[in-house]
Amino acid sequence: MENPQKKLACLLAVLAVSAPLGAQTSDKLMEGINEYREALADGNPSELVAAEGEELWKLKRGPKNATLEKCDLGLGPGVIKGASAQMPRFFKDTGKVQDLETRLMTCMETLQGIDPKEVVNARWLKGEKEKMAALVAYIVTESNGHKVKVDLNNPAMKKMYDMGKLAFYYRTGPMDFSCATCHGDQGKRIRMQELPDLRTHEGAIAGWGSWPAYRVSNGQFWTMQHRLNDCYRQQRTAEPIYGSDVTIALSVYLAGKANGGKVVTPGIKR
Amino acid sequence: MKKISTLAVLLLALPSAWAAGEDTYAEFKAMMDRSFKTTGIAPKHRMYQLDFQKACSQEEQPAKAEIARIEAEQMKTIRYPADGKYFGDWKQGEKIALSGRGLTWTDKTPHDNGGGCYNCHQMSRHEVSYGTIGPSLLEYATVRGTNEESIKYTWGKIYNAKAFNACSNMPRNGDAEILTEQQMKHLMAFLFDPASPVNKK
Amino acid sequence: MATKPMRIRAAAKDGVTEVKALIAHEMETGQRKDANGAVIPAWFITELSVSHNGKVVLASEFGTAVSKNPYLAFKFKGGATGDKVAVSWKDNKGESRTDEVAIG
Amino acid sequence: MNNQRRSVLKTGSGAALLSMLAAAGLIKPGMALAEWNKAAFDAKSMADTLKALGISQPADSKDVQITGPDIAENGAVVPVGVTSAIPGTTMMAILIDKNPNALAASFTLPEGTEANVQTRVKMGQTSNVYALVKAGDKYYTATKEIKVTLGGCGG
Repeated sequence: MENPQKKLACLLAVLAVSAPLGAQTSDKLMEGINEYREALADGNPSELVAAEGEELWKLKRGPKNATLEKCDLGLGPGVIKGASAQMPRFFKDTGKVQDLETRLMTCMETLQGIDPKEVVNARWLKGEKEKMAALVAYIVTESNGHKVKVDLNNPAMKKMYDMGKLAFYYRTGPMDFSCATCHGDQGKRIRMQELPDLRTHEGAIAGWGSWPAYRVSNGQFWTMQHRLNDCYRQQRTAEPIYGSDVTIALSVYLAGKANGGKVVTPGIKR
Repeated sequence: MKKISTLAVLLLALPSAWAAGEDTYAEFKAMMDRSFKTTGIAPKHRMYQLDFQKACSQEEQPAKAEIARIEAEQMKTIRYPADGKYFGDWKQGEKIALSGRGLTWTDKTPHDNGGGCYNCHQMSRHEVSYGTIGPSLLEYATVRGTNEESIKYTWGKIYNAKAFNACSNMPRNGDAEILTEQQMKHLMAFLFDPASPVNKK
Repeated sequence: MATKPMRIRAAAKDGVTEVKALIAHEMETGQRKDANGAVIPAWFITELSVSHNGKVVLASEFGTAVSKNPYLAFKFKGGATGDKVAVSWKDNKGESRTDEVAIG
Repeated sequence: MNNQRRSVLKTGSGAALLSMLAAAGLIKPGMALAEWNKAAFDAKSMADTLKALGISQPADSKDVQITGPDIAENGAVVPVGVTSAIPGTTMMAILIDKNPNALAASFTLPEGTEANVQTRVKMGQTSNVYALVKAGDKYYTATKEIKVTLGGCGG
């Protein structure tokens, strides 16, 4: 889901002066928009964020004045290539299923001595969360073109998948919405925004496989935690805590559905 | 290796309902409880489900009897305008239909919510940016007619869509106090007024 | 605030070098307001030049309408693998930056 | 624009970036890089911009092209390009009619650089977008309407 509030305010302002649009059919409009998206694919500004992340990965910081170069993302210490395509995964050392961001928090804590609260409590794209976004951009770029491969035979992963599925269909709040309200049917859209059907493999790979992403509308790079947080905001629920189990569970569910599909990360979005 | 295959067989042998069995569900509820927090105007208790919300939180629709029970219960919530007047100003209604504002934790006040109608419905020919989760409402007055039955049905549908379709995707605008009675009257005018863009060819 | 590195790609083919550059910059218009209603001051690249082995191959001037994180693509005659292509910019606050890449 | 550019260079002022580049060993002194043209970038309308650039009546030309999508999903980032098939093209600029300031960017092309530049611009609303090209001492234009479904106001 995109952000309807600001979007609507903008639409009101803009469509009022762009009457010629009205003459076009919706299909024609989508065709034009697809042409626009293709033109942006070359030169994805995520590269700039990834470049920052690469520097951060190799930068000595925190109370322990260490780099993250020994961080184990599941494929061994320091191995980044293809790592995020195989996440979330179960980590023996923490005894938990972790997504990329919670795993990075573990590495920051153990290697650098940085308190995870500094990430959790930071505002989006500020302080440690801004650094997190840069690290994520760097790491997911190294999985671009790789296939999603999460191990649902692992009992902890399987449990998270089941929890994620329950969360996906969980309707609540003043608008009675769940993830499935918008992402549980084929070929639907909100305003002009097409919605992937996340129940299916095709939909899951289109959605899960193209986040994290750079959003041209606000010039921001969004991690998966950020993406999920904003989905819940628009569902009008309470706010999910950064890195909480529900966010991991949903990621396992989506990655599980997307298993075998090719990731295109970082994506580029409206 | 032998251990693993034994485990796999065991998992396969378990009844299919195990995945969402009672223990798992209790664990799920505990997970939801520790995963959310109050932010701004969005309190944590928004995560506690109403009965019908729970019944509609599955991959499949609930059983027929359950659906009938929910619809009957939701029907009782509908309050028709006390003054018997159903129609406000369609121009105000159009603004409400276009606005998707309100009720998120980044919204400042609980007032001035939008109806978000265009998020899901096509409503007029001049607004091409519309969603498709709900049916098109183009020429609503012509398609649905303007008799009393149609007017009362439409009011009820806006007020509480669950009274007509237990697990509808549409919010309960009146029952959940998303929109005020006056705002719903404006939406009614937007749908029925012959001068409204909804009813323009 | 320190400037951030840019991404430059330069590829030579059939005697022509294609340059693609992504430059990290806010490109703030000076027309937006922050949450408190105060105008966010304009902050944007005004001048940008690209050089090949020290010779300017493109000189440009930007206004505030160039998008955040500017993108630029063009071609020039000449250039061989290993030659240096450098992109330099200066903004309205007087900050500047130069990054360099070898033609691949 | 180039007239002004030259006069600025002749008087030898405005060489901050120039000296920086020279210090970095990137360019030699005397290279054509001038002070930012404030008058042109501050101009509101198309007409005022042309006046600030010292241009009167540029001619429409089929040999000049402005490329871009018919519809931009978001006005904050609109990919546009200018190409010119006119021999001796030395300057190209992008102007957006309905923006608060029409001039978005200008490019000076030394000998050997192809008259084909791609970039990305902000558009507040649906507008005609103009390519302005200088070849010899003449100016040429081309135009294309780009529709914007969302203004450059974020979402």
